[in-house]
Amino acid sequence: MRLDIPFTKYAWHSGTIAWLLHRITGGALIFYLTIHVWVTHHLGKSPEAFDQMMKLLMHPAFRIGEIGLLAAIVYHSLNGVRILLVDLGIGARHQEQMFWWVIGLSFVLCVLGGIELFPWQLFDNEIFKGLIPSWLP
Amino acid sequence: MKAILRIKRFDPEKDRKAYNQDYEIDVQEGTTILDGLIQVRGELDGTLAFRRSCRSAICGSCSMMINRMAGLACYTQIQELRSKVITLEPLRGYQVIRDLVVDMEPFFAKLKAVMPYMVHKTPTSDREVPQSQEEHRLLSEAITCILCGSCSASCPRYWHDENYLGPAAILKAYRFVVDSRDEAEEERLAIVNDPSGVFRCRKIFNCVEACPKKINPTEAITALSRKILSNKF
Amino acid sequence: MKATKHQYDVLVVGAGLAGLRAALEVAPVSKACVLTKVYPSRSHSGAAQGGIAAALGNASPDSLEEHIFDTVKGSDYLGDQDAIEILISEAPEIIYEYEHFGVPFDRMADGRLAQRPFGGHSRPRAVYCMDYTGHVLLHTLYEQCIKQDVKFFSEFYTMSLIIRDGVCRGVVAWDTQKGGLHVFHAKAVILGTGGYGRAYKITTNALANTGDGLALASRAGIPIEDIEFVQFHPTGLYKQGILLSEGARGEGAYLTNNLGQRFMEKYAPGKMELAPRDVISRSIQTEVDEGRGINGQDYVYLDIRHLGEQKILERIPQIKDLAQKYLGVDCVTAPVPIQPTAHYSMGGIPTNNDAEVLLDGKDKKVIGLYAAGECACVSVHGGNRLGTNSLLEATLYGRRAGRSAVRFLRDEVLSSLPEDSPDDSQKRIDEIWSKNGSEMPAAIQRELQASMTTGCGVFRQEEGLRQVQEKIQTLKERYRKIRAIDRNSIFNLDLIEAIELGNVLGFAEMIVAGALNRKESRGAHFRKDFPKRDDVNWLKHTLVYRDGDTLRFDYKPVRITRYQPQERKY
Amino acid sequence: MHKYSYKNGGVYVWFLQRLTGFLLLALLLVHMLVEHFTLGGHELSYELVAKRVATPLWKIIDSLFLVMGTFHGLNGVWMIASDYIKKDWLKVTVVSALLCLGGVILTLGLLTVIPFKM
Repeated sequence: MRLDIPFTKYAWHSGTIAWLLHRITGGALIFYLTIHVWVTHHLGKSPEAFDQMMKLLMHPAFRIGEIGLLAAIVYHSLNGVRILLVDLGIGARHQEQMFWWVIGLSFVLCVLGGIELFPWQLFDNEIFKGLIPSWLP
Repeated sequence: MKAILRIKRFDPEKDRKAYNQDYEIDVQEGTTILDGLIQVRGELDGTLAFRRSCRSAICGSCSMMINRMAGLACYTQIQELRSKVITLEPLRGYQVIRDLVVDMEPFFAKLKAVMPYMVHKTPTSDREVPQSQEEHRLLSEAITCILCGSCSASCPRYWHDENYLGPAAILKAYRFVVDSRDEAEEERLAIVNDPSGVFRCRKIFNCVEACPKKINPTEAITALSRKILSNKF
Repeated sequence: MKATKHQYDVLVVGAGLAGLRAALEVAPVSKACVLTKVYPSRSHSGAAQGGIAAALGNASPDSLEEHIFDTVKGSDYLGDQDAIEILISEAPEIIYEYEHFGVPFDRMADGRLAQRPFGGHSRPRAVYCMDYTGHVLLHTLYEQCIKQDVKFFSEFYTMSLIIRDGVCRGVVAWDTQKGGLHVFHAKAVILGTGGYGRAYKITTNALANTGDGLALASRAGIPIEDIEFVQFHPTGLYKQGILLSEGARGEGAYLTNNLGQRFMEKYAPGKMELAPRDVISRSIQTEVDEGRGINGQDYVYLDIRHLGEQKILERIPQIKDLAQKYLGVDCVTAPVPIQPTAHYSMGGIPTNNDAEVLLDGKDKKVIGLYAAGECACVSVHGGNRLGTNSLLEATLYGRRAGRSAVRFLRDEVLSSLPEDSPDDSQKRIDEIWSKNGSEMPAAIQRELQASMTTGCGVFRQEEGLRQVQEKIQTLKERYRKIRAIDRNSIFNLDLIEAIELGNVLGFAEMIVAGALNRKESRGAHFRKDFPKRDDVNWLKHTLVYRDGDTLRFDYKPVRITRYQPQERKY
Repeated sequence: MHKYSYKNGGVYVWFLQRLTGFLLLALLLVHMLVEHFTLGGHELSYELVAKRVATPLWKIIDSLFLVMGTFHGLNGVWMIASDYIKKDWLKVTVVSALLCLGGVILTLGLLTVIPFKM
């Protein structure tokens, strides 16, 4: 008999988290790529439709989605670099530190990019006006 | 101090399903899981089955899942775990024979598959084959593998694929590939370049965390991958 | 229950260095198999750390004569000198053979094998691989067995030898994994079953080292030679007994007492920490007994600090790891608490120089039965074994056993298998299962071990030994009423442990009787009431026979060729 | 028992996955620099994008991006799937499905990029 305990019940190490996140973000990215290619193909011929789409993309929901996309790209890229370093025989002994670097850098880049991408117009109403610091764009 | 060992029990002659059984044991500073298991067998329940031998982390018999992580019972101190209830389960990815005892035959079969022995094609003299200290140093980690199977039992890729060679067998291949005296590098690389070989490693690093001898099998796997690749060009 | 039958040319029982090396000899030329009660790579040979001796003369000039003399002197002149001569002169060949098999021995700068000093050896002659020497030797032999496609029966527990009319015809074994008895019919049987450290509380030996081979032999009417000589390793981890290699002292470690003195200068000024093991163990015990243990406790320090972290990691990483793990002591910054620990049995099944088992201990052979390694007594170790000589002996005499078996096979027909061969084993199993007593085997074992360690340890004397003897008698009574509740056949540890306990009790009785009998001090056997060596009366080997519940003694002379006994001083 | 000895157990695919990953990252950096810093600050309009896409250099870059991205992504999906799929027929099915999907993505994408005129 084989006792198959679900893998989520195995002790979680940083390597497991890195591996799972890489798979999830990778899946999300190929999904995005497919949609992206599909959409641009159908919009590519008509300037009007394109600009209309761009407008739609300015909608807060899409902007937040874009932050997610950015996060996925950033994490997948940085962790990709981590794996590459391991495969090159440089990083196999430092994978854990590298994982925390990946997480840290991803966080910083997502915050920077997030400020840029965040649909601040959401706050363009009376309730939030007083809350927004003046230095924000 | 007391601790509870929650042991996954399964007796093929009696049980249809595995179940957990709790045993309360005395713990002092330095008490290992193996000491705890011996206490259970000696005082509480003589029917508990587990493997053990050297109790100093060199024979590799007592590997099991300790708090859901593969490791050696004799190499894990109970107080170190900082948990009141310790779960003990048979190694993952292996057939259970009884209680904490699993069938290691597939593990050894994979070891046998990688030509785990020195091959001299040119005849040797009646003296030693010279080897420099630098060449010898390349081996110093891989030769301490005790074949306990913890690495394979911690590997998600191994759980789902009964053919995957697994970290231990690949490490053994690596040990001979980097040995300056061995002359069967090509054959061994052809073996680990199997669809169930080195390229199935997903760089999860569970094997590195699990190894009681602090070996890094992932590094060995990537080294073999690079060797295979460079031989292709 | 019906026993499964197998037929082979040669059976090897035990898969340590001796068993595997013998298997390598016999497997290519005959139908052979190895029976082992653990997996081959789990055998306790793998726990040896320091090195394997051979007078290669790599690190300093050396000669076979010096190695022979060191071994003879180390044995306190009880070793048979012709056997020692064979051992030492074939040693270099064994080392180079190992090297060709792929053992990753440490190297000198010029690419030759490195050698380190070891206790009792006058030259650095231990060839080593960090402090994993036994481990790499065992795994290399296992690898070679894979190469030769040796057939293994892993986790088969051998229960009895089938010997009829002085001819060994096979063994009966219990399949631990699946349950059930198996009868292995063969022309030749090679025993390589290892030692019996589990008779002691503080021991370096594995939980599996329960002296099963000795029990097999003595039940078959074969005497056991020199069983009173039990080696105590000076440096076992405090309370655990786990081995800390002599290699540490070979690399330059000190032993210190509570005053911070290197006390060995009192006992062996010439050799200091590199005196033979019996001398150092007695010195440590004396320090402890005279109140100079650390904090008045029963341990002293092994101080490795001055070697520096780099050398420690390079040469003795396992010691660092074990001390850290089991005592929480970092040997780079702190001394390690150690105490003497039961380690090795010099005695065993008597064999001649071709590893053939002797039915009367002298010259009558058991046809088709061979023994090598710790379970055998050739005797090359005499009263005290030198460190690193055991790996050598196990391999060399394992090989000789294999070669003898091959020679024997050439003109031998398979003798018939007695019909009743599995009956005795079946009876023993039934007997254990029919008991509905209340005695816990673990408790009996614990009491035996404690009693052996106090009464029959480094120092012995009549009174203490008599107490142990009585204790063993009461324990044997209690053993008749043990509780074995597990009636399953699959992986029944309860059954195996009960049988093993019976074996342990049996030879513990022999050790004590032998120690009581030998009224002198020689090598590892030290009687406080007879502190001098007595060459007039006791320069001879003891043979203990078991006739049911009684023991009978016999003796045979020591074979002395080159070196006449003289005072042993270090 | 599985017989281990195989001339090609995926070394090229393994290598390509790493190579494309690395190149994708490089192209992504170029893309980010050009798109969001050089052109940045504006809302994207058809004109701006079209002007860029119409140049031959960008056609090559975009095509490369598309091809490598599709390979890297779908091979990644196959790696995930192959970890869990044991049945041969299912493996064949999944591989064919992924190849079809790849074909569709590449056709659509290349049809958008290559013939593009301002």
